Amino acid sequence: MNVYMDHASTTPVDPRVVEKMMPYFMEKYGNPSSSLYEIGREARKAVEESRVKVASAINAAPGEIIFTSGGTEGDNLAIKGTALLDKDKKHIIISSIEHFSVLSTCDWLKKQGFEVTKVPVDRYGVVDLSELENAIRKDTALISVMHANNEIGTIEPIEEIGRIASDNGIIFHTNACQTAGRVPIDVRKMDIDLMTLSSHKIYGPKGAGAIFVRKGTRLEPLFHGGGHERKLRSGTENVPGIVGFGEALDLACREMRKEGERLTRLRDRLIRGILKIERSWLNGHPEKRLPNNAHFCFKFIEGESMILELDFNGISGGTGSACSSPTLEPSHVLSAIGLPKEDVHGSLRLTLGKQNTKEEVDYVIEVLPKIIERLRNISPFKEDFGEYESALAHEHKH
Amino acid sequence: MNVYMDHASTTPVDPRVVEKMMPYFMEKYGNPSSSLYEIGREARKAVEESRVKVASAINAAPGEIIFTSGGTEGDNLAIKGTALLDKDKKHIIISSIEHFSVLSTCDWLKKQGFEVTKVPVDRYGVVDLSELENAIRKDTALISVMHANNEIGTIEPIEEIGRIASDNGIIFHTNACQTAGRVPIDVRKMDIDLMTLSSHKIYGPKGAGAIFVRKGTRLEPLFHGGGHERKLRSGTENVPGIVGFGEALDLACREMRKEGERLTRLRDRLIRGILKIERSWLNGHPEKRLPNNAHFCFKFIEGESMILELDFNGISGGTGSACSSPTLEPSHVLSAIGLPKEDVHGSLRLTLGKQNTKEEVDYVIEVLPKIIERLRNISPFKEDFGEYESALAHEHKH
Amino acid sequence: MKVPWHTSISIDWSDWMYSDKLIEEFRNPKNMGKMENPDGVGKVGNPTCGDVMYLYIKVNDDRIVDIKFETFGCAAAIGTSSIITEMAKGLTLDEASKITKQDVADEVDGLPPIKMHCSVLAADALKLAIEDYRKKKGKKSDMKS
Amino acid sequence: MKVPWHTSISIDWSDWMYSDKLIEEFRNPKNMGKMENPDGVGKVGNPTCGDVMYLYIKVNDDRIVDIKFETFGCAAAIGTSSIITEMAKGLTLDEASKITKQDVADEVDGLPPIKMHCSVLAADALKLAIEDYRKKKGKKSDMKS
Ligand SMILES: Cc1ncc(COP(=O)(O)O)c(C=O)c1O
Ligand SMILES: Cc1ncc(COP(=O)(O)O)c(C=O)c1O
Repeated sequence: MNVYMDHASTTPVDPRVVEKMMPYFMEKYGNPSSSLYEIGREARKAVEESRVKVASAINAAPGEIIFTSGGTEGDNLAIKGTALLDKDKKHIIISSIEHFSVLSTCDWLKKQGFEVTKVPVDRYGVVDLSELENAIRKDTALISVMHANNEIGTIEPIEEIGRIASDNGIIFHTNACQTAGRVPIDVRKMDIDLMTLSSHKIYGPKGAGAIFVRKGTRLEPLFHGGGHERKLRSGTENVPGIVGFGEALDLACREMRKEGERLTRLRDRLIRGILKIERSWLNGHPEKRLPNNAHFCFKFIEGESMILELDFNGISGGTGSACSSPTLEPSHVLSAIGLPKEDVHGSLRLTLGKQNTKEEVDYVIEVLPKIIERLRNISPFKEDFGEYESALAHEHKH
Repeated sequence: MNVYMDHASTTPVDPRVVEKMMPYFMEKYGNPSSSLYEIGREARKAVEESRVKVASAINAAPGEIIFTSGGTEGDNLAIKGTALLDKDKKHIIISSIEHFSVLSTCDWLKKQGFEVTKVPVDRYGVVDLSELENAIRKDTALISVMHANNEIGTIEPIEEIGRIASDNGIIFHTNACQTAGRVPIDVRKMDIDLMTLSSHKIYGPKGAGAIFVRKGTRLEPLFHGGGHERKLRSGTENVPGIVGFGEALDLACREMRKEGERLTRLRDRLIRGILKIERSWLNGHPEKRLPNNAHFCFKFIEGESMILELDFNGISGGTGSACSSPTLEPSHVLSAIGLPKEDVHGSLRLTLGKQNTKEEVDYVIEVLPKIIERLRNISPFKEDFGEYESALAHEHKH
Repeated sequence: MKVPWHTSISIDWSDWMYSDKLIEEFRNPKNMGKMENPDGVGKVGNPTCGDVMYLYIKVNDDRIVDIKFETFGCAAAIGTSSIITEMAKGLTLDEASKITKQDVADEVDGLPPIKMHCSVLAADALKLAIEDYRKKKGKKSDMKS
Repeated sequence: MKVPWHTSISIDWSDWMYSDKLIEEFRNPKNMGKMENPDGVGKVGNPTCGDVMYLYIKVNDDRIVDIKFETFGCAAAIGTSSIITEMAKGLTLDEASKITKQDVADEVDGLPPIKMHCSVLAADALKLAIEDYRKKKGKKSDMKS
């Protein structure tokens, strides 16, 4: 059985989306900037119609949507674009569990003379609001807190954060790559000034995305050139990508409720089944979590081997293990919620999607315990980390 | 008859390219970064195979290719990436006929404290090499001269410029968006350090492209994040886009010679036919020009009306007229080759492509004179610009 | 919370393209050509800017009885030239000189924002032609008196 | 000028994925498990880093007659643990202690660059196990003399 359960990483494109995109490769291939002839106008129409879909999905106006190449570009544009504009404000507030596209951008800004405060989260991954308020300074240029975390699935109190930001006159950015199309978003109600969206997380094509830029919010562009997208993002528009993204988001919003309920049921079944494994637990918030996210830890297991074993059994999943990361660093998110490093290695993320069925969930519930057992068998640790635990305890005393 | 002759703006995607892309939307949809499971490895393979194709097309090594979302991103990344790295070098040399993605990027860098020298071109659009050499300073960080101009099609002496740059130890960037796949490129022979490629100009999908970064050349990234593409361009790779781009470039190179000869014949036929129109002339170099580019001026005609009239007749073309530009500025390229503003308005760019036939060329040759006649009929100017010309002459004396 | 995907928002295409009405005027301009012995001429614009309009009027009894134009410029310039001749024909001079750029733009069902200057040109050309007529007439009556 | 599109360049997949050989060792590890009364034990790594290897040897006549491992870690750690037990079994202690990380990596047909530290761990664990044996033996012979 082939079971893809890594939808937080990327998703297949919905066949209805591919169908909408197809005419824009070989027939309506015009450049939207060439609106003096028909084939260019067709492309322009497609782009603007998609803009309306994206705007409608989040209660924005079409003029507030800027198309990008994806979530990473969006986060960079929103954050650098704000930071580099106002020379007097040199402080940025983020949470300690942001995606790399926010974290690394802020690390770069630090090198450019910015100060960055990382607000801690509780053991469920929820941002500490009073710490957030305390972090605010006169020269705070931006607050950026993700809508939902891509690893543990925790949904942040965005409306409250939006209110805090707006009360303090600070621009508020949220990275909604994991939530758009999965949970309702209303940029007005949530007081959001800037928001990042990505297409390939919601059954749209890779290489597309958008940022919402509230009317009146100014940004320094990342790409200079022909002045496309209200001068905020030059470059020939990726018409099929934009069409596909708009369609995917529209479909996801239309089907959000029904699919969300279905996924929640599947997710809870998965969680119940997996937690029967000894020395395992669930990470992230028990209720305030993405309908499709299940995130576990298993003691004495290293995640990369677990993912490989799952792959041998046709199952695709993710882990926050250091061994699986290109930098050999264990997940900063799992550290932020207080997990010791040796436990971070044993993490498993299963994120559900449209094609997943109850049978698939049951298959995973059947296969995983055997994998865990086999790996624990190979491991020198079965009951505890033995001498290491005492050594660590010793270390901590210093 | 529908005749698309704006291939310098964008091209339809080759059906063979679309076919190669298709599996990566719904079947091999994995994230190339997830190489621990099969569907991720498939995506990784596709990306790396495309990288080899792109590298081979320009005589580079695969590790020297960084995939981007298109030409504008590539130019921004190459130029800002170089400029922002070495804090001591604050001077950049470009030609006066660069694309907006280079020009506007340099305008932005000026605001960041850089000095930019624009080297003039002759009346054919060829960069003045001795002026270029004279412009070099101790603190010159970069020379950026496009391989061929997108408006008038003139091919620049890149090999000579490469030699000058390398003799002076200066990094050399060339924007090859119009040439890759159309004329041969060898980054070693041409002493190129950085080169921009765009997919949608050569029958590949929009939203894809690459830069060549010579081994040892360092860059500051534009996108920070997960560290994709050797840390130079974070963000989930646009797998279908990358696959399509690699395939398109490969096909274009394989068919370059034959198609180039065919296009040259068509182009010359078109030029001969059009130049029969009174008070018309060809812009750009008579020989050193892109095989698919024909660029004309017609006295007493404003280009936007001409393009619209052509559209009514099913023909898609481009113009450097101010009225057709979003900034209402006439083409800086046509000004740089010495055309007075009133003549710039009367410019027409016809750029040929794969589907164009002799019949289509003949159709354009038949239709255009009637359009010119009609517009000249509406115009108060038929023989000269009358009182305006003398007024202008008067002005020039001051 | 309400999911607002169903909100219907309409797109303002005039940001991107000409109205059908303007295209129609551009393709089939009325009153196009030079006028022999006009009573008044208005010339506006400049070839370096890409737009030049010549407007010719014939006046009888303070009323525009004939009107013609010659234009070098974009579709908006040609279309608004044509429409203003249609609007002005038959009006008294006082009525005609009250035509504003907005009237012109409305008459062609709107113009892209960056093309609004074309309707300004058209309205100005008409005003200049009327002024020219009045100046000449003034001179004539001066001569008579 | 030569158009070099036809140049054939091969991709080094080991940047991205494990060799078939390593995967085979990971899936079917040899000599896996705890050893009762080993003559020497080598323990390397640390759970906080994600890799721990225990290597147990039984020695007879200066020769490794039995060898076992227990590993907590990634596929590379498990695979290289398995392969080094296969490589060392039957060798004299001197021969075995000459096994380098490169030997280990070569034996599994190469490792992704960022996984090379796993082959270091395996080689180190073997060396430590041999040292442990020699230390113990030294003590025993000390006692005897
Ligand atoms: C929360 C979050 N933000 C940003 C990104 C980056 O988006 P993209 O891969 O489209 O660049 C991702 C996914 O990779 C994500 O999960
Ligand atoms: C010469 C040149 N450079 C850069 C670009 C920008 O490329 P893209 O549209 O892929 O961003 C273009 C085309 O628009 C071009 O013709």
